[in-house]
Amino acid sequence: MLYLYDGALNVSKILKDWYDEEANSNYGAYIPFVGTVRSEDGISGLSFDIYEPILERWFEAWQEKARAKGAIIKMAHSRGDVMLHESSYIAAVFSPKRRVALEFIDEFVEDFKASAPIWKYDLKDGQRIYASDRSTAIKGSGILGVKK
Amino acid sequence: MLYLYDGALNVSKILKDWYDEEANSNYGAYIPFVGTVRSEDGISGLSFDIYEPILERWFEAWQEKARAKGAIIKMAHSRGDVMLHESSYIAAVFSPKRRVALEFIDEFVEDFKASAPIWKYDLKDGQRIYASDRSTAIKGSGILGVKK
Amino acid sequence: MVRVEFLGPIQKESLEIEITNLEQLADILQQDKEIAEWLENSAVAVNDMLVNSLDVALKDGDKVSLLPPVCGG
Amino acid sequence: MVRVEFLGPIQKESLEIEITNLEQLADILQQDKEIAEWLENSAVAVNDMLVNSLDVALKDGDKVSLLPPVCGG
Repeated sequence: MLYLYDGALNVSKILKDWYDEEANSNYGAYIPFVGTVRSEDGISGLSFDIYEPILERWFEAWQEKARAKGAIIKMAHSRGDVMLHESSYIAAVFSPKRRVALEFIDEFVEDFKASAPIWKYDLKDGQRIYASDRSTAIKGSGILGVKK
Repeated sequence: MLYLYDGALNVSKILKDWYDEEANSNYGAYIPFVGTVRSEDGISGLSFDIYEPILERWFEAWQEKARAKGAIIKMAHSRGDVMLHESSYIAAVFSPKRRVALEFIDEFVEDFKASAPIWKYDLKDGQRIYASDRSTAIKGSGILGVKK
Repeated sequence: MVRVEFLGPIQKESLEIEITNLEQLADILQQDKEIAEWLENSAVAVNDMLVNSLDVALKDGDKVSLLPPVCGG
Repeated sequence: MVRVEFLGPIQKESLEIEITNLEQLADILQQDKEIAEWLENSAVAVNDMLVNSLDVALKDGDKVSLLPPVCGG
């Protein structure tokens, strides 16, 4: 339930497909989070690199956490370029009751930001510039840099 | 941006319409919460009464709170009967940044549950039975019951 | 005349009564067996504004609403 | 041989080197001006599992990946 697409996401179709897929699963709450590219600092869009093997492991660990509470998580992300006002990210939690879903969507999205192996670049003046100022070192980073 | 419908909500259409409406508003985060009728206790569905004048005031106060943080809220709810696995409630927050949206959707949905003048009934064995055990007295209730 | 409305599951027709404050309404409703049980957990609105105290004057044409426990969603 | 991959924005081709643990890799990479600046804030994975310590043995065919700071979404 991790879906990667080249370019912008078709948000309405994804939200509909996920809703329809779980229509008879008896979940009471469905909370998608949709991330859209904002116009700021003169960018024309964003671009993404993804390292899939580790993303899949990270996602599977979250799916296990969700399952333990009777919930499920779905996620979609773009690879490559996504232009202004297009969307690059959707995460969604389904759960029987609302509290679990409200808590999971928050924790999942925050951990996604801090841990998912995805790199963001600004598209600006024809260049693809690593968004280093908005990026977060993954927990445990730096072990190779420690001088003896 | 408060929409009331007779019967079940067309979730995919509403989620799409709201996304499209704000496509150029430069919000970075869109978080809908969708509430769906679960099969439990042998019910065939739920039914709702809404008192609109107070619902509208309550909603408008939340809209003001959202606006103060650069966000907006949209909400849809069903009147009357909504059957199993159909949806009766959607609330959504749009905001420039994710933290505001994640916090607002949680606070909004919880206050909705505690304060919005909507009454729920179980549809069971051909009857419409007030869901008193799941209902919450609005803050400040009881003033007419105080004995002198 | 003040109109008193009972919302949601309270099975009672609206009343039109001559009162000038909520204290008087409390006295009247506490005598009414049909709705006495709802008084403890119902909220009160005057002209669609929720109030937190009985210290509210009422005038001709005002509307008082009783809102029993809610459960939207 | 151990394969060392540099992910995302680190502009460096993969290496194939003879090492038997991460300590040796640290020594080698700290000499490399191109990537020295990335070492402090990059995470390390061995065969696609993140590791938190240099105390990891490596064998022929293993893959080590360097993951610089991330920003999905």
